[in-house]
Amino acid sequence: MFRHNALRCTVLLLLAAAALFQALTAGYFGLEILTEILILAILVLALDIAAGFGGMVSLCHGALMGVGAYAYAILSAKAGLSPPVAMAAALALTGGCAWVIGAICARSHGIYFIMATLAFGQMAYSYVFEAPVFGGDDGLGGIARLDLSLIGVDLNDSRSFALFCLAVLGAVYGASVLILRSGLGRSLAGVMHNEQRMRALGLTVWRVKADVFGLSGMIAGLAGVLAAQHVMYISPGLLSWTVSGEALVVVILGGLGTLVGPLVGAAAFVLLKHELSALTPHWHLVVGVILIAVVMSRANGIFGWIEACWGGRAERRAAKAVRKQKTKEVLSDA
Amino acid sequence: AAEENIKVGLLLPFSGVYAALGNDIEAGFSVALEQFGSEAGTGFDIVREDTEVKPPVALGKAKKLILQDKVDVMAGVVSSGVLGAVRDMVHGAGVPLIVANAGNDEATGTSCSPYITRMSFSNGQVNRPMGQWMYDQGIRKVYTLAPDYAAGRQMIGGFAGTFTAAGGEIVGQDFTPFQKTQDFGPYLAQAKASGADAVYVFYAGGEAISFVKQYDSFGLKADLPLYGSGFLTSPLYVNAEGPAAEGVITALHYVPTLDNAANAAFVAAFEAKTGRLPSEFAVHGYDAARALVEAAKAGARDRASLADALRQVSFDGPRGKLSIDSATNNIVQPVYVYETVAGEGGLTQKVLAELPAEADPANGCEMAPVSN
Amino acid sequence: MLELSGIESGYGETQVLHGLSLEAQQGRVLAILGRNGAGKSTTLKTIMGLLPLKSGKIVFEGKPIARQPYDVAKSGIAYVPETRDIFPSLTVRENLEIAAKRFGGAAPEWTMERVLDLFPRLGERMDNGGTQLSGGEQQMLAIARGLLMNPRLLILDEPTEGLAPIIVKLIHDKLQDLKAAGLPMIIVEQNFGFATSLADDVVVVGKGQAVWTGSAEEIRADEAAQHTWLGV
Amino acid sequence: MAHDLGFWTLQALNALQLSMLLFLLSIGLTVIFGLMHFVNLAHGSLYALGAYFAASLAAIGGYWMGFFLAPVAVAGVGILLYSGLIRRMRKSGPMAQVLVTFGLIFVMLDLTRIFWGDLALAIDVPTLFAGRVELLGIEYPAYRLFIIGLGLAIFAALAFVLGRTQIGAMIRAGVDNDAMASCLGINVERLFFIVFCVGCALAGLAGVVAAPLLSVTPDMGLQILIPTLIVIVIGGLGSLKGAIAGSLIYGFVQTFGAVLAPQLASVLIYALLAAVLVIKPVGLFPAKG
Amino acid sequence: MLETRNLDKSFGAVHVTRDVSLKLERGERRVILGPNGAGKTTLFNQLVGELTPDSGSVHLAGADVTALPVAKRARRGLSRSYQKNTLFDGLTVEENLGLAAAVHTGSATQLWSDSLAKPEVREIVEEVAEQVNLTDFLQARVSEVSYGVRRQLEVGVALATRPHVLLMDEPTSGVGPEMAKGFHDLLNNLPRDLTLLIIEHDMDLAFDVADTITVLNYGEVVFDGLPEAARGSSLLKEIYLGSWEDA
Ligand SMILES: Nc1ncnc2c1ncn2[C@@H]1O[C@H](COP(=O)(O)OP(=O)(O)OP(=O)(O)O)[C@@H](O)[C@H]1O
Ligand SMILES: Nc1ncnc2c1ncn2[C@@H]1O[C@H](COP(=O)(O)OP(=O)(O)OP(=O)(O)O)[C@@H](O)[C@H]1O
Ligand SMILES: [Mg+2]
Ligand SMILES: [Mg+2]
Repeated sequence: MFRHNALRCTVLLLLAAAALFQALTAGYFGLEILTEILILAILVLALDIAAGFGGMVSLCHGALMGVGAYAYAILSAKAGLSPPVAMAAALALTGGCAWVIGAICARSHGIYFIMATLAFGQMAYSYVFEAPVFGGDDGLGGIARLDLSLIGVDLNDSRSFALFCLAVLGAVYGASVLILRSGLGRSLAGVMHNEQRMRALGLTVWRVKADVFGLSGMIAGLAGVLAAQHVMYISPGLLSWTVSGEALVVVILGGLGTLVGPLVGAAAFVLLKHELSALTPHWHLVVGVILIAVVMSRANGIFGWIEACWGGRAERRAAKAVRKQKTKEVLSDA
Repeated sequence: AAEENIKVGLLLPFSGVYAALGNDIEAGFSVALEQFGSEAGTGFDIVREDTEVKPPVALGKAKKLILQDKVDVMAGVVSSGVLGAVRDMVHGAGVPLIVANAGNDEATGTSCSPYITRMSFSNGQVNRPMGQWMYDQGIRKVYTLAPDYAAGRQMIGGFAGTFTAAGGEIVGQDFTPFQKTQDFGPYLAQAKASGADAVYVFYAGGEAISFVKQYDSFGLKADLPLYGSGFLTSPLYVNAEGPAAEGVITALHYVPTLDNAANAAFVAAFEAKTGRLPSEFAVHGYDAARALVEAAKAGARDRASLADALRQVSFDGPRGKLSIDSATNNIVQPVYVYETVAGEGGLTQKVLAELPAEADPANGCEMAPVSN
Repeated sequence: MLELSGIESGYGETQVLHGLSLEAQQGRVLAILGRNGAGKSTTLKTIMGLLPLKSGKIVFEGKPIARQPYDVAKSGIAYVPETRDIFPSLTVRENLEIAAKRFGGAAPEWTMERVLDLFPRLGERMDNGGTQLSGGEQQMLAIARGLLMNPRLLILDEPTEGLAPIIVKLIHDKLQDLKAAGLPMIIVEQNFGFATSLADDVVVVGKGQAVWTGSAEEIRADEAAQHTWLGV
Repeated sequence: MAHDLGFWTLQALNALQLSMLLFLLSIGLTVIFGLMHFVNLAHGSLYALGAYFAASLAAIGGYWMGFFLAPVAVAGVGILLYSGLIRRMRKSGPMAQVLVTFGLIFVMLDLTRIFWGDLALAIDVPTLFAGRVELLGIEYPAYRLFIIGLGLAIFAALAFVLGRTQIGAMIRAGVDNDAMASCLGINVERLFFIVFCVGCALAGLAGVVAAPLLSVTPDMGLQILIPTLIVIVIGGLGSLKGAIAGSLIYGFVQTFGAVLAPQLASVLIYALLAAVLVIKPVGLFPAKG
Repeated sequence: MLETRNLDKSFGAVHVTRDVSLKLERGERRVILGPNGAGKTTLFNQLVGELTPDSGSVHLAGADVTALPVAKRARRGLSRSYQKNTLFDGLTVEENLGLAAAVHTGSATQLWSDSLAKPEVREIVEEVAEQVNLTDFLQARVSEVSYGVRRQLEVGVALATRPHVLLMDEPTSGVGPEMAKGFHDLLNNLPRDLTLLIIEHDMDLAFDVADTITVLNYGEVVFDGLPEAARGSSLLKEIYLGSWEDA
């Protein structure tokens, strides 16, 4: 169950301050990176809701993001809908797709769930990759950003766009907390801890899973819409399973089921990648070693490590109990 | 002095599936700068960025090169997806880009730009001449195979168009899932059963190696000769293909065995630098740098003047006489039909025919000239 | 033969045992009694090396006991856990076979036939999966498995939990036989009558310490102690 | 196009050959993954490593040197991985394991690039199995028949060891509950170490066997990972039966899908995976229940 | 209230439920006795829908629910506790009870409000905590409380759905005499219109709370009647009540 505590609030505030500072002062490339982080952060929040709080470890969130991006691109660039309408429609579509995937996969657990979601993601990928209407593997260009000139904001400016993404991320974070604190979110925690008992109590488990997966997918779709607007060009690579895999790595690296952790993870991952790729073509090697080192430090990701340093005994115990429980669950399902 | 140097952004994959291509292009590029750089009348500062073959990453890197590093010109781009991603940015910012590989027809067609000059090839260009040529060899029925993605379809389309126009018949066509097909057995059996006189394919990289070896292992080469786009037996992969590649006849805009002085110099310089024979990718890099030098020689220094000068370059290179088609900014170059044969130091390319250079159709390209 | 002195142990940061000491004697049966949550099972898990020993000493047959379950088992201690822990992907037969070892050596040797004589019900289920057994059947299997290890010390955690009285009686008799044959045992029990009729010595654990030590007759006679420590 | 019987026989053999290659790979993964509950995403990298070792060894001493030594070498890498990382990771949650093995994929990918370069390598088919064999009225490459035979032989050997021997039962017991298994005097640590090494060796073997058929490239490990996962999930985790069934299903669907419904070829297997999981959420033949 | 007709179930060759027909009136308290492996738990699983019978039917409040999934039966007022604790281990005792209460009050799937903060949910949580003596443990995490406490919570969670019919599978197994007595009191304080079906090995408790007794042996109902009759039955004694003290 999601709990906000002093540590989480502090980290959150620090992150927000850092992002804001960066958005206001960074150069072009800094803004590029910031925007990349912010969009990835939205995606990993979506994934954390499903995986960290619902045990639904998904390998199709990249594809869902892609669906959002393509839906927005097609609807705005080809069907001529105005960006806000196209955006709303894209979100609805992604949410709907995710809901259906969640409903279909609800009976699977652990690695089976992962693979089932992978299957849907790959189907979407193959379809987009091979469909000439979507530009095939050459992708689609000419995507417009949202027009906020009404309120005096020009999103075509990198800085405004970064600030806009930051605002959206803030809203998504708030919404995620609300979802997790709602009746649905509580039931989700119950389902993750003991699905059999929830069912015996009278809960329609698959509905809860599908609803949450739908919401999570909608958020992933939002990340996709933003990504499409950011790059103003999309290609099927967006839907590839490696994007989902990377998102999953970021969530785990940051701290699964902490909501704040994945944000830290997104920032750390993107920064690391950029710093390293400037230094060596073999940056994968270094990233790999760092991933391994983080895990070997035995914390629940970076955030778990921060938590440990913070030193709250109760916190640590809680984290451990939850982690142990999670482990058991995913394993016993496998 | 450093201020007068032309700042060049190299946008290439140094990691990911196309890393080998990126490295070859870069090597070719630096060989050319060493060889001709002194003629330019100015120096070149190189900034390299790794695209990872991911369009969003590439776009980010392009933005960095353009906005932050303020490069005067960019060169590189291996995959068509990456080219699609950076096209609007490059066009909008007015930074000349010398394409050193990506071959999608649209880049010099519907989405052409006066700032984008292609020194490599286009998918249709290298396959089109083979239709007539194969018909002239007496081949009437062909089965085609290619990976299922835009380049695969364009390559096969280029060939099929001219082959059927010449009077030939495509008796069957398969597009195999791109980068997911490792076992071509099922498709080969189909081809064999189709009653074709020959098979025409496009595969590249790892897929090319698997394909050629499997084609041979099923014993198809004897009854059903294998033709294709020259990437199939590129010098980069042909040694891994081994004897299975012997006798395969393909067409490409460059092979290292071309007999001309420029090529001899290039091959020697490239071998000295890398210890390998240059591939068609290396020549893209080489000629891209050469074009840059030619443009600088003509006095171009800033983005606009470079863009303008680049579309007018023309020189005799390793591939023969090259020029840029002013209607599309695509390269115009001869295409060579070659057979892979056993030589002293392994497999080598025996050129069977030189098919004359032909400009691509405009393909919907409408271009405003760069203002001078 | 097994001596615990001042042991402290627990789960992560939750310390459950606070300096518990007790001794099991060669050829005798020790019963550990106590209320729910007193730390009885925790004591056994600590002996087996399933929980880390934070301080204190455990000595088995004169030597400090190993700290890995595998080595503890090899030194001749068999353990029948509260949760039974039958292997679900093994058949009943395989569950038994993999335990058949000769680590200890209390004669007469336990063999598959002897164990099946003891629990004929298991014989009927030999090729069933481990978790297809009812709770009681699983308990029989867990005990049978412990016996097949031919241990020098047998540790049983709540062997009668969830068993029908008729089976409880059967197990009581069989354990009595083992005792007669000189197999030392440690038994944790909720069933006061069962435990005290079988045991020679009794330790009552409360709040992670040994709060009462004495013989079985003494505790049976001592109603005040029973009431204070066990709530019966 | 009219297809004769020979055509279908040929395709069936193709399917069988693909299945056996996948079986060699997936059995190693399922042993580690299902039995140890260890999520080893780097299994594909071990396969690639096997192919690279084989390529280097074959250059020195021919195919058979690679065939026999490369799996041993990969098992050696497995030993390093096990003692350096995996032993400590066994008790961590699956999420930590995903992360570590994902990291390993990155590391091994770049290491192969550093040692062997970006260019594809290749091995020749051994002379013993060069050429083609007349079989059921068709000619079929002998090397592919060798793969089919090897796969079947390994299947039989593993079926015997896991299902019929004491050590097989001990492995399964350790998987179910390693704490209890050690309480019964089973040296679980050593058992898993052996299991892990055998799994690695099998992955290496799959790499060796695949090398002459395909090309040896740095990303071959990543490419094979998904098909392998699909195989073991369709089949059900942890069971030998599942691995062989999953491999056969994958091989046949892929092969005949390419022939009968080429435009669906890339989607077909995923659709099948989804369908299987909808009907049987734990795969066709999971280890338990 | 709860009725089975000719329920039959086999696992492969093992016939675990043989033609079982039971009928519980509203407010009836029935105890199921039977040796280990008699099929008691399996019967429960069929009653709540976790297992599907091979043949026969289950009726709840007059309606045939044989085809209904577990959750739908539960929403019709059928609740159970498990022989082996089936709790939300990472959560607190309070949250465990709250989840059950939330499902009952229909706030478990709402997106716009926190179910656990709702007054009607809180009310149930406090009431049930009182009933099962867990008021002091509300904030404790389940993974950190003793087995006995978990056992109480197991029943508490089942009660928090405010069922009409409550099935309890060996609620006192593994708990000390003191807690068993507390449980006894709990049963006595439950509303009389709640229909109870209890699997129990503790004879004293069984005979004390039961209005009627059913004895299963090898999946078959071998006795169905009043406790007095059961106590005197030699059949029962033979298959079940043999006590070690008599030896
Ligand atoms: N896995 C665990 N994590 C944290 N605390 C635990 C764990 N298991 C037990 N405890 C705590 O340890 C204490 C002792 O538990 P233990 O199981 O040893 O009791 P016991 O005497 O065996 O009781 P019972 O008769 O109920 O089995 C209890 O207070 C319990 O809360
Ligand atoms: N999933 C299953 N597959 C095969 N057999 C099973 C399965 N579940 C239970 N059984 C068998 O059904 C019989 C009845 O089991 P059940 O758990 O219902 O007994 P019980 O009466 O509850 O016993 P106990 O009092 O020991 O808990 C047992 O013989 C058991 O082995
Ligand atoms: Mg205990
Ligand atoms: Mg039972």
